[in-house]
Amino acid sequence: MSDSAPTTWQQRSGWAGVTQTGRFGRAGGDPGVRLDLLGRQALATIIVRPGEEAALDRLMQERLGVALPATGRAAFASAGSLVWSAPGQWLVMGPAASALADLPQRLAGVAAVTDQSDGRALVRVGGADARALLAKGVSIDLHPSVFAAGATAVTSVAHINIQLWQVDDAPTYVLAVPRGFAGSFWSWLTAAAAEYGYDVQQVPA
Amino acid sequence: MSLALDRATSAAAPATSPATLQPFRTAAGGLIDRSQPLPFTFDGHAYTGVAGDTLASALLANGVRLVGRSFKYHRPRGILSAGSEEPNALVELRTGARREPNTRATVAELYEGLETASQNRWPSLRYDALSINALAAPVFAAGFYYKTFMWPASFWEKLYEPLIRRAAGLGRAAEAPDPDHYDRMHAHCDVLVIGGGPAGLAAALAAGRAGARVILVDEEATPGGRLLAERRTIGALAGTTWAGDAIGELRAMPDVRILSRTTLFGVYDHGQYGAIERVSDHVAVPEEHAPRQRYWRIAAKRAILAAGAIERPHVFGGNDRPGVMLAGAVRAYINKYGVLPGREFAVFTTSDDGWRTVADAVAAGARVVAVIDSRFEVRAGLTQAAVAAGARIMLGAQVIDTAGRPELAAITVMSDAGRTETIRCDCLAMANGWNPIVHLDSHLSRKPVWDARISAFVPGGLPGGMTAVGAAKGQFLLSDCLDGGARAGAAAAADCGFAAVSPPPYTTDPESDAHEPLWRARAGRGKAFVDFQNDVAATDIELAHREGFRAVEHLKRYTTLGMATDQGKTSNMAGLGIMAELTGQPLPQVGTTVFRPPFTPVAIGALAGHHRGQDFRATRHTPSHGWAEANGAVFVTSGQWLRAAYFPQTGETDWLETVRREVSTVRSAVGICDVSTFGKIDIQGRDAIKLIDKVCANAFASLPVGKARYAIVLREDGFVMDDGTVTRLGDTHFVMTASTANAARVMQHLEYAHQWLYPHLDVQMTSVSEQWAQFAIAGPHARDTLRRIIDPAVDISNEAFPFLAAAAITVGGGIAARLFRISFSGELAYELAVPAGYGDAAWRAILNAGASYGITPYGTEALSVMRIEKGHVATAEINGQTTARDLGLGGMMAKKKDFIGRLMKERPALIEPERPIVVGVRPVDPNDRIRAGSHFIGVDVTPGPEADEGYLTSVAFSPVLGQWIGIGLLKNGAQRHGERVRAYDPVRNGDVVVEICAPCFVDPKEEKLRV
Amino acid sequence: MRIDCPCCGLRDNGEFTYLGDASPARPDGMDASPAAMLDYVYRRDNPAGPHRELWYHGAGCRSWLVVTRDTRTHDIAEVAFARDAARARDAEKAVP
Amino acid sequence: MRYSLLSVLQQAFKGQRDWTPQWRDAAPKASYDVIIVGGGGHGLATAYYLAEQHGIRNVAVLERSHVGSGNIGRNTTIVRSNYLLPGNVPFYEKSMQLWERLEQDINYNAMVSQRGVLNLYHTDGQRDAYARRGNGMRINGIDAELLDQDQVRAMVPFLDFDNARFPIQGGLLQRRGGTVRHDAVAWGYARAASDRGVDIIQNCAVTGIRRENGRVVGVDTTRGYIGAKKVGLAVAGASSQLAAMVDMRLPIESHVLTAFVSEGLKPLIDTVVTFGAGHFYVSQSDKGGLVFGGDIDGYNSYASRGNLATIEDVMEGGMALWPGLGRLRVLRHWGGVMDMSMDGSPIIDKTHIEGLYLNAGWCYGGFKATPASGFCFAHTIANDAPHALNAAFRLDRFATGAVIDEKGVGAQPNLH
Repeated sequence: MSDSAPTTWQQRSGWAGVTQTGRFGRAGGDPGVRLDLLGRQALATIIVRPGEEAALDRLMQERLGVALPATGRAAFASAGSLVWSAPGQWLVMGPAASALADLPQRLAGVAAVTDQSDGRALVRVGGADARALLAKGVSIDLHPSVFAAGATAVTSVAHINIQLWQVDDAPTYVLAVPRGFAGSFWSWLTAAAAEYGYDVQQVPA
Repeated sequence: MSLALDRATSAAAPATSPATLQPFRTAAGGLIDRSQPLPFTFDGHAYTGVAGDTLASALLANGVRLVGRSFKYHRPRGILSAGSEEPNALVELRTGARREPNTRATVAELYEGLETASQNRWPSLRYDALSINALAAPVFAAGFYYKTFMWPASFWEKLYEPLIRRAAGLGRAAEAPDPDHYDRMHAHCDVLVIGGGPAGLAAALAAGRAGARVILVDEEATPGGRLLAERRTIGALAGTTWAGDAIGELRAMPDVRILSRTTLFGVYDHGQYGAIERVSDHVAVPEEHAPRQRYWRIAAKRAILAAGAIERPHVFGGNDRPGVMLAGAVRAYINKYGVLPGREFAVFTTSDDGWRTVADAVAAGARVVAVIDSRFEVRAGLTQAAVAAGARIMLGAQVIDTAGRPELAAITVMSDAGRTETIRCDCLAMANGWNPIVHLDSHLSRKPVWDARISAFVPGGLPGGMTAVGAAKGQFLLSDCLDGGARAGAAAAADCGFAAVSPPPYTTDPESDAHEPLWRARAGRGKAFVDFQNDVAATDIELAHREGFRAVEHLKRYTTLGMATDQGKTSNMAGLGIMAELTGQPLPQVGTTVFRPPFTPVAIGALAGHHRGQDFRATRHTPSHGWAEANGAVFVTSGQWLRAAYFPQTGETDWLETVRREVSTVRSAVGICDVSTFGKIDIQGRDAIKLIDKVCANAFASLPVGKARYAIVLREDGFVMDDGTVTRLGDTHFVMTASTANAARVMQHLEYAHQWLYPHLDVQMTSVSEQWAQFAIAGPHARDTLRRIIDPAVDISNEAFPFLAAAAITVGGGIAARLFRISFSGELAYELAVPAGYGDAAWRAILNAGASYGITPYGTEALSVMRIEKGHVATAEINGQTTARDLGLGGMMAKKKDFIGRLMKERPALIEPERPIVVGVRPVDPNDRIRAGSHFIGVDVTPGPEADEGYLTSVAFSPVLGQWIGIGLLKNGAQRHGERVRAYDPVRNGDVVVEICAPCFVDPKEEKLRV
Repeated sequence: MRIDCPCCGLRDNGEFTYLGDASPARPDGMDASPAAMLDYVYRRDNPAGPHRELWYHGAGCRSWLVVTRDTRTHDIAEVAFARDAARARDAEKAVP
Repeated sequence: MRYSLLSVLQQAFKGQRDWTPQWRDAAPKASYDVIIVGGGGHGLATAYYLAEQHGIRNVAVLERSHVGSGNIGRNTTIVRSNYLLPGNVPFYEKSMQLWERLEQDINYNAMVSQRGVLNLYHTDGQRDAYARRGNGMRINGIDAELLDQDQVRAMVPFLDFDNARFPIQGGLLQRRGGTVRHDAVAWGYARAASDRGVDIIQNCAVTGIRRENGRVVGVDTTRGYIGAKKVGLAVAGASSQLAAMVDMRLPIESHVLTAFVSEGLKPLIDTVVTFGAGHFYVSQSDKGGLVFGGDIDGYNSYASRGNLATIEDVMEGGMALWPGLGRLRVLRHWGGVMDMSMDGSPIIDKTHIEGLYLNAGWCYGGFKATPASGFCFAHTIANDAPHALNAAFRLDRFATGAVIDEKGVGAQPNLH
């Protein structure tokens, strides 16, 4: 067997081996879509225990400086972000790989914390045609009067369950895709973006 | 007999200036661009049209009026309409892989170089051999085939059916995969306006001005509807100008979207609508990266149905002859396309608006020879233009026959007194009232209701949130369309919370919509067609009546009325009208056919969109996929996953050889297999163990921290749903695995138990299937290999970490990992889980660590061989039809706790001793090969239903035993070890005598896995 | 068809999986009778009209829902979290 | 008038004047020996076999709408006997045999076309499951062939063999399977039953089932009370409603199944093909339309219309299997209401009420069963005991555990 070395324990992003950076699709003019492949960041599922929502809210405010976002909402802060993901459940994100290491301890008795840092591949979607592009796959209403910065939804695209949240009103979105599906998701995303022209880049964590 | 037209049609057109090529193009007028000539071909002949033409208008401009042959009798057919209701002018568009059969020439936009061909004719359109069918028409009455072709019985498939099939059908499908791609778009709005005619434009304007989010869909390249086909005025503006202004205003509104070239094909529950946008059908080939069509899935709070109406033909002898057209279509060709469909017109009308045709034709330079109106009296002033044109006006008369070969040359008119007269003309315009397009509102099973004023069905109880306006509601006057549309648009916006201002009433030129329907004219000599495309004549309806097929669905199915590609848009009403006459019932009592989606046929590719070929369904890749691919693994589909089946090495020529090596290496040294595909569920909480004990059939309360246990999950009906493991990581923290095939289902089942059955339990559950890469490391050197990658502090000696131990550990210098000592191979084995981002690294590290032991990666084939050698059941046995008892796992069922499936598994038929139970099997002759799916039959027993005793579920070639082995389900199997039966496999010519044994072939005392 | 998930909003039914009638309650515990279990597992009213039924928002928030839907028209009158409905059901059962 | 080429030719010269209604549109009599509720394929076939096989001619078929207005006219016309489980196999084979002589039996050309039914497999596991099925069929004397990829390619070369997400490995072929013109089955049985004295009463909805001393005595209808010694229910889609009239709860849910037809095309495919990796199957009608379908929508419904999620799923399956379909157009889609039973298999049985018989739970497989269903139901009614062929289709099998679950999915009708 060739190529088994090296044994350096290198992490691989979910996009590795799937994506190519550069300009693709429609050739003329500015690309309508920008796809930023996000590097690994700390990500965990927090599930509140029965009756402990207020306690969890307090602990998260202490820890991250943001309150638990309401249903369908996300809150972003430099220490970490919180994204609602199901009743009583949130995704918490930290900037560095170990940023959330203290959480299980800190939230013991209040919420279950489960590391998901490696379970998702994240892509940021921006550009003039970002909304139209997503509308090809997402059946929810992305009109700014309905879905704006700070909104999140768990839904499916091209038969793949994803979560997305809008980070600004440009609009720019982040999509979290289950790692094993990254290839198929990318196939859909690039096919859908081709008519607008799209630019892919890596963004380090 | 045919007139001057023959010369134009038969002449292959020489390429000179467009004007000489288009003898029927008017000198001026129309919404076309005469400066842009567009060459095209029809049946190999070259013609030229202009920008703005449809194929139909371009053909007519060139004097081509014979366009197709009918379905059954192969009668010559021309162009009946100017829209999507067209039943006659079906052609094949384009060539090669882009060939599209059955395309209506009336909606195909012309482009430069368009290649088209007529269909359903041989050898040529003009001389079609099968037109002899018309001679046999007396035999080919409706339903004749139900009464004959029965003798001899074997001739049906051999002779009759192939003949019928070859004669039937219309166009030819392309033979290659569709080269274009299709796009899907989800859209949401407050108000969806269906149809961009005057009513739809007025509605969209009112809703848009109020601030509502509006989507306007319109079939044509440019919205405007009948405004583009008629000479009308609104206020001080020409109708076309008003429409242009309205479109301009709508386009300027930020939350209004106009979708032209878009057909709303279906209405679905809860405000969902499907539409197809023909993005690239008006060009030869889609631009690079552009889709051919885009499927719009629209969600709307309110919808306004402004789809208009379809004009009704007359039913009279020879009414299908090319040159006989709908009056509204004649006006559309003249006013919109600048084309005269003839030189000498006659009009056969029963409605006031039919008379409009006279002035339009005259204004375009044609002659109108006669206007036949079956009404005895008409409104004063209606006849003015006809009088001025010198046309004969024949009131109380009917057209009963036509002549011309093949195109129309003359009509026979019968006066009220019964006197007949032949009148020469080359175009007959038929006006018999209009049918509102009620199709879309009937998609939600709403029946339309009869409106006696217009003798037509109008929308009945409309689906939630939908309103009909204008002609779609039976309001045919332009002023009603505009005012009704505006009111409905404002109301819909108001329903969505927008303050809307009702616009002032619109004013238009004088108009009237008086009409008296004539379901069929008096009988002439020729066949009077009701359904043009399916060749259903008035006599067929009489026959259906005679034979008792009087209910509307019976009529339709027996005669095929309304079942062609036009779905009866021009024919259903006449059929009902004639049946009403025959039964003496009022028409609405005869019934209405239920219109089903789609409104017009929709390309299958458009609805499938991205999901074809490799993108049909998502593919899941394992963490070791990249390495496996680079190292030549052969992959197998396992649910959505691609898994390595085996890893051939240079020199190995046969998959069996590879698998044998992999198995032998694992059993003698060490191997590694990616098992990340198992479902992994993290379960925490004070009551986690309670939930697990309800969901699993074996007992877990006693499971200590740091231990894993095999788990069986039953369905409530007592059959096995899945197997896996449950590991107690901490007092209130568990991780459960599920099989690759059932992972999603088990997760759903756990959520069901938690949220619905036991909602009070303190449990927090989430899937971590994607988070963890997991590898099985198996074989005598598994521990040695593992020791080289785990951090030194972790003790995995047999004492410290015995069989079924589990722990959170670290690898590679502090990387969090989990180690489980579990084995499906029967060897000393571990499963190591690392965060998926480290999966590739861990896989490589383990291969490096095991290199000196001769480690092999192994795939699902070797995995399967080893589990069969051990007699472990898997998907082939856990097939949803087996109980735990069948699988030899009955003893594990907990006795003292309630769990899902507990009671039902004890039903008498599920515990009767005869029931097949899992056994091991090996051929008596070790050289024999056995195959899964073979049935067990006694050695000297003749195969038959009574002899069937079970079947082989899984087989493998066992390197340990040097022969094929298998496991299967056999009646009374537990008592039959040592007995011989046949593994009978007639579909693969297999019949092998096998010996029944215990379902475990290797290390039955399980000594290897505990060392 | 669209289902108004209490936390995700109106979603296409393709995001959900269906289980069936929400009326039968599981005869829980060791003293449940086979007859009651048979009824629970197999027999259904199958009404033509309003129907309380279980749906799972698998491609969304993974909530089980109780949807009250008319099987003749598909009109949906109510959508609730199954957990809430189940707690109400159990509370009712607890009342002697 | 007997149907034959001769009679058709004669009528051609007479302007088709002498034909008479194909069945008598009867008015209800005061009472009958047997009333069959439901004028669909199964009900009409039952009436025919009661008259033909058992000499019971004082029979009425009550139909709330008109003959053949239910699923007999809404299915995708496929017939086959490629079943897996012992309870089903002989029954469906009997049906196949009755199809093979249907035209001669009832003097009506229902265009039984044995063009073959080919079920594709895409994995080794599926291949073995089809081998299990095929071997079981062969053991029962039914034709079955397991084809490899080359053999499938030779039959249907235009499928996606080269770029598929789930490559086709082979298929299980039953050559005797095929299609039948569905409406003609209803009309043919109606005519044959009517000719044998059966009263076919249309526009007559049953509103109640009357009992005296625990035994059925008749039915209330929208056309009045009609007495009967025995009543058989054959009302798939509405079985639960009828059963509720006698306080029975059935192991049945009603679900909607969407079917599709394309525009007419010159012959393209001369067999029935079922995709093994998605929900899609297709054949071509003699008129030229591709007739296809997929999975049920999967929720209780009496609305006989489906929704976009399923429609898209079917089209995706179609394109994945056969990429040349892209430019062909769907002409019409419609829904039928299915009696989905809890194990996916039917019920033909006596009920606990004397004189009341039940024929139900056909899921979406009822069309192919029509002749055998009528044959067995007639036997069950005439003899007050099931025939050996429907001995497994008992109502009590859910209590005994002798369920017939071909798909192995358990008591969840939307998965069958």
